Amino acid sequence: MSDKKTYVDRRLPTGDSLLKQLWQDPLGRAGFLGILFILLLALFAPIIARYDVAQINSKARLAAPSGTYWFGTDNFGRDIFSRIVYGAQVSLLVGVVSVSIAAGIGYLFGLAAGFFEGKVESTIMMLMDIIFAFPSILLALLIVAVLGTSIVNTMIAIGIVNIPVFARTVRASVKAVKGTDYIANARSVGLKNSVILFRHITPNSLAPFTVQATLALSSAILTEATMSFLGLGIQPPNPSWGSMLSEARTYMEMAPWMVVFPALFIIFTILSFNILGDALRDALDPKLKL
Amino acid sequence: MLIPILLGISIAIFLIMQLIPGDVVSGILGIEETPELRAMWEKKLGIDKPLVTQYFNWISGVVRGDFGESFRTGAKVFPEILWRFSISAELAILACIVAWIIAFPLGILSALKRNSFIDRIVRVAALLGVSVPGFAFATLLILFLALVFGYYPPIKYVSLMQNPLKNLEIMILPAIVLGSSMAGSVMRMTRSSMLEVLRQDFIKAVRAKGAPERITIMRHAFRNASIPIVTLVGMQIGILMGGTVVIEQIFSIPGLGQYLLTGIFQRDFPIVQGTVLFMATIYVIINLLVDILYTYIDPRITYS
Amino acid sequence: MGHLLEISNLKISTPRGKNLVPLLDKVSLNVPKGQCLGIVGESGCGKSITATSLLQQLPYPLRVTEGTTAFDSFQHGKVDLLTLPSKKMRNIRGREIAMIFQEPMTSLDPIFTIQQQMFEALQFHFPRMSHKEMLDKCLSMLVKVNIPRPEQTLSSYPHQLSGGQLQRIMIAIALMNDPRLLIADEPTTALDVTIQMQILDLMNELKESNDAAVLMITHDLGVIAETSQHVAVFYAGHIVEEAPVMELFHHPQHPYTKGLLKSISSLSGDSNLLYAIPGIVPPGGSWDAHCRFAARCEYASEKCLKDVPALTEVASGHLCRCFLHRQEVEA
Amino acid sequence: MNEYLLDVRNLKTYFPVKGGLLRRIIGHVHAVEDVSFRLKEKQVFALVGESGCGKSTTGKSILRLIDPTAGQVIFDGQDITQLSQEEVRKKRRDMQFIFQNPYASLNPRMNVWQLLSEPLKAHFSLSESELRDRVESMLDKIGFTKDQLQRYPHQFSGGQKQRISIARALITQPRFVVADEPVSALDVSIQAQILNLLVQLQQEMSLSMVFISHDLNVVRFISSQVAVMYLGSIMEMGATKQIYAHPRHPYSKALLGAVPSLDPAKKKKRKALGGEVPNPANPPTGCPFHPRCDRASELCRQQKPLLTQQGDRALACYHPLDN
Repeated sequence: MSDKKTYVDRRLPTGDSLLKQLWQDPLGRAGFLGILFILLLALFAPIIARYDVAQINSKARLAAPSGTYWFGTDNFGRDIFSRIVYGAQVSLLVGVVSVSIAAGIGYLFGLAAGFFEGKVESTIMMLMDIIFAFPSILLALLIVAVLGTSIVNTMIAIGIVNIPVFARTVRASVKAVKGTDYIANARSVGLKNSVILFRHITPNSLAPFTVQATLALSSAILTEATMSFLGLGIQPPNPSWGSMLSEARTYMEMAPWMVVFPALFIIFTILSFNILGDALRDALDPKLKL
Repeated sequence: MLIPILLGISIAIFLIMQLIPGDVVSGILGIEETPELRAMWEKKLGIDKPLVTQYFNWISGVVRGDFGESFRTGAKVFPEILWRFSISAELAILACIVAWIIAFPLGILSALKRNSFIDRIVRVAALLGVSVPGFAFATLLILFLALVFGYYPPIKYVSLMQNPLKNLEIMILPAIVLGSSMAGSVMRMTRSSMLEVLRQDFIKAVRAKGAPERITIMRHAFRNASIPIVTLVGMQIGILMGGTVVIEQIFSIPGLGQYLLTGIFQRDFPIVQGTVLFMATIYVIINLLVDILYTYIDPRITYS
Repeated sequence: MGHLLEISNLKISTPRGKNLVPLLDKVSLNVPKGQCLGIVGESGCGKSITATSLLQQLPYPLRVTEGTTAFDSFQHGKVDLLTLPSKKMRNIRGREIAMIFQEPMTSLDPIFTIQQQMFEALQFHFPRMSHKEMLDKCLSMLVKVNIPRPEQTLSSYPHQLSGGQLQRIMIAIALMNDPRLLIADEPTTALDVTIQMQILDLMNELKESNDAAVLMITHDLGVIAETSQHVAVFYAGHIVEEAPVMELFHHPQHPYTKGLLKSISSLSGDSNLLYAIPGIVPPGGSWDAHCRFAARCEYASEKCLKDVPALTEVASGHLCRCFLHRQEVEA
Repeated sequence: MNEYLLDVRNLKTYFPVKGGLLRRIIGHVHAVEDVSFRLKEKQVFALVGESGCGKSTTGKSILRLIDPTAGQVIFDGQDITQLSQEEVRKKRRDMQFIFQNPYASLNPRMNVWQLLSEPLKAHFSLSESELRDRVESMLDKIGFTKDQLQRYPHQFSGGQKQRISIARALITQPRFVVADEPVSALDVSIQAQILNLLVQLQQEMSLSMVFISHDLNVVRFISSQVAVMYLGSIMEMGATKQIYAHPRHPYSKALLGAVPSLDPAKKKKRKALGGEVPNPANPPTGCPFHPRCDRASELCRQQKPLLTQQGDRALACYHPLDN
């Protein structure tokens, strides 16, 4: 037992102070703005897009970027800029829906495992370990291979694959919070279990969950793009950055813009989420800020 | 832990395969379907039996190394998997070498020179490594080489035995692509883990003994920092396997990943089932090896 | 008697935003040869960073912004430890100046055996030493620090030993090369009282036989009374009082020292209430240009809120940073 | 009516030690081994000992923050160990716990108002204004002002946090409180402030208290009765003054002798107690202290001495020092 240790204050920012902190961090701001940009692109796609995404124009095949076609056209003469704008919609939609599936189910599993422990925990974690034992994209591919390719199946597949990370993160943080003195304090004061679970454990275990959700969004978008690239995700003529890039490979020397623009947007989006995730982690857990 | 997890994986795969809409037989026979042919195939595939029996038949075959036969060619799946695995493994090993050669020195350097110019560069590079999807990097790389140098990566695969140099030429680009995306996260982990260890008391104590920096860093700091890094590397094998699926497709390398994709596109389910089971098994085994590796690095952990 | 180490005007700061916030402010101290100088103060008073700066081990991002030291090195002559090139610094660390730390449980590398870590202390300075010589030396050191089963201990890993044993090993490592100065940073804080007593006894014993000077850093006045000949009391980043140990305990001059002693001794009295110094220690960055103790001081006058008092001699060898003097403050 | 508010009888708390491949239970740590003591109303009873002696576990077991393995804890005539979880929860209104580390024991996401009103909401149904009254009167007792109600723990210093933590424990006006090392995380100059506050509140609110500490000076100041613990057992128990003046158990004597004196002139040549505390998962046979005791006999090695009343105090020793 030590007489006196230097205790480090863990200042956990709450609500708006977190946003403020993120905004003050140049990285956080960059990530935030990047995501905002993609989000606006997706939301206002019908206004921003200049052409119908599926409109084939044989006269304008493989046109280079110009005032008419900002990002050029593809082998069917479709406007790449418009397809990218709508692609943002697809990417974000798949990302958000699949992460919501994963986060929702994973959260419940993790909370149950962390709070109840014993048999409940071992059963849930066994199940999670099995899913986790699959290399993630492999499992996603297997699921769409079986269910067939469609946007909904893509979301389901990516969602299922991401459940275990959430369950593990939430379980770990619930257990960590459960072991803290302030939870022991809450018990000693005589609070009901429900109050302890929802007023004390839940808010304090949300930080790693939030970080995980941000990072999972980036990986979900990446997985969707990869699956679409392989032809097992979003199916043509729906615009997906992954499939656009895949189609572009045949024409890449004649029309490098077909490769470059979708690639840049994929990278930009994933990068933004990763940067925000990093900044969020720094803000929520000063211990990890190195 | 190994056996129950593997059992769980096999059951999961088996159950997922049951979800295939419509039925397999009509998938195979297509318009040629007649009641006789259908009955023959159902018997051949064993799907006339109850689910539990089907599973046991399948798994007992798997244990003996019999993964079934391809619907299309009728060839045994397992030998094909083994042969293709050797190609994928070569690619994976090369990728790891590329990743580690980049990641460890830069990660350590960036931790030591925290917040310096070098550190910033390394961190941005690492972030890019994590954020740029393998297929995007590969495509951009091919485009760049073609436009600037007029170089096209070879399309026809040559094995290591036939012509090692040619083989290396084929493998090097995909290894760089796979390796650099791995390098990103290894670099980040190396940096943060090194920083964590560097502020520990015992590092101060080692320096207080008069240790040269090289010994402080390599013998004490890095060996301790490698404990979380090893976990990451184990988990990355999974990402690497996913990566090979895409990269093999792009660079036309006849590895396991390509085999799996062929299976998926042709709806050749024994191939899909077998490949996924095989890859998951390898993944689980590698992670077990990682756990054993811990006991060598960290004397505090014992597996009795 | 000559001084082994002279510290003058040491100032250590940490960057906060674009500014440098001082954590230690113009500290001057002398460590005489073969004696124990105690530094006592509460958390954040700057006592630990003083010690770590001497071996150029300040934690990131702290840095020395002012001051010099003069250390009497037998290898390099008089040197300034703060600016010594790293190669010479390494010759001094572990050979001429050794250090022991607060947490014995974390001060040894968890993945190497005690033997490997003890050998290092020799290898870094005497690379030609044979395995046999090193083994003999380590065993004799372990015997010196009263480790019950030296051979068995050498092949153990740190997690297999108790805090008390590890601290003994840390002391053995520190004294391996007969250093001229031993810096002990809260060496017993993490230990139980009975073990603390063992370690303090051991340190006193070894100091006598080794003739090393000791810089004892602690928050515990009791530890000071047990070990030191001379004491410096730190408060909010600077020295408020400095005196020979008897003088300090029997005739404390600074209201802070007095308060501390009074509150500790009132614990053993029969009174119903303890003497308590009111208020809190001002943290670094909020040190205004006046006496840093003024807000908590019962004697504080107008003057104390205007100027920073200087450290002045109030009796022979007794320095005090206070506007009041002996006669006026006698309480 | 019972003379004693709290009567702890033969309390035992064991923790399972898991090991091996299947994480089976391979042994038990005997954290608390047959501890009995009694506490009168308004009395302060101290448990003192080194780390691992089980003092903290005893405190937590009394309040069922840890479920004891065996024994009885009779509080106000009712055996706490027999109550259901919900009954225990309700009982906490009268029995509270003060934690060691104020930096960790306050929920960082709750402001002072939430921290102080929460226990009241859990045990009483009060109107908003009654709540406010009680919180504000408690606030006054710990020397806080109303404008500090909206602040969060990280905006306070360690000493202030411990005040909040004490207020949170005492706001339901309990009759009994266990204080687990309430000052050991604090700086020396702050410790006295908090101890004064505790004594003052204890008297004002007619509290009975079990005070747990490793700091012998603090124990002498605050308690009237003391039990010296070693490896899960009480070695010596009685009036604090008498035990401090004349310790009779060899361990108590060694422990008291190990406190550094504040007078460098009195730096006497005393013999430090040798050896270390044994592992509580594998305690020695007989008297737990015998491996470190210079008075140990064959009997001590073989049979554990029981705590028996010997004159003015209770002792667990075959060869106690003379009074």
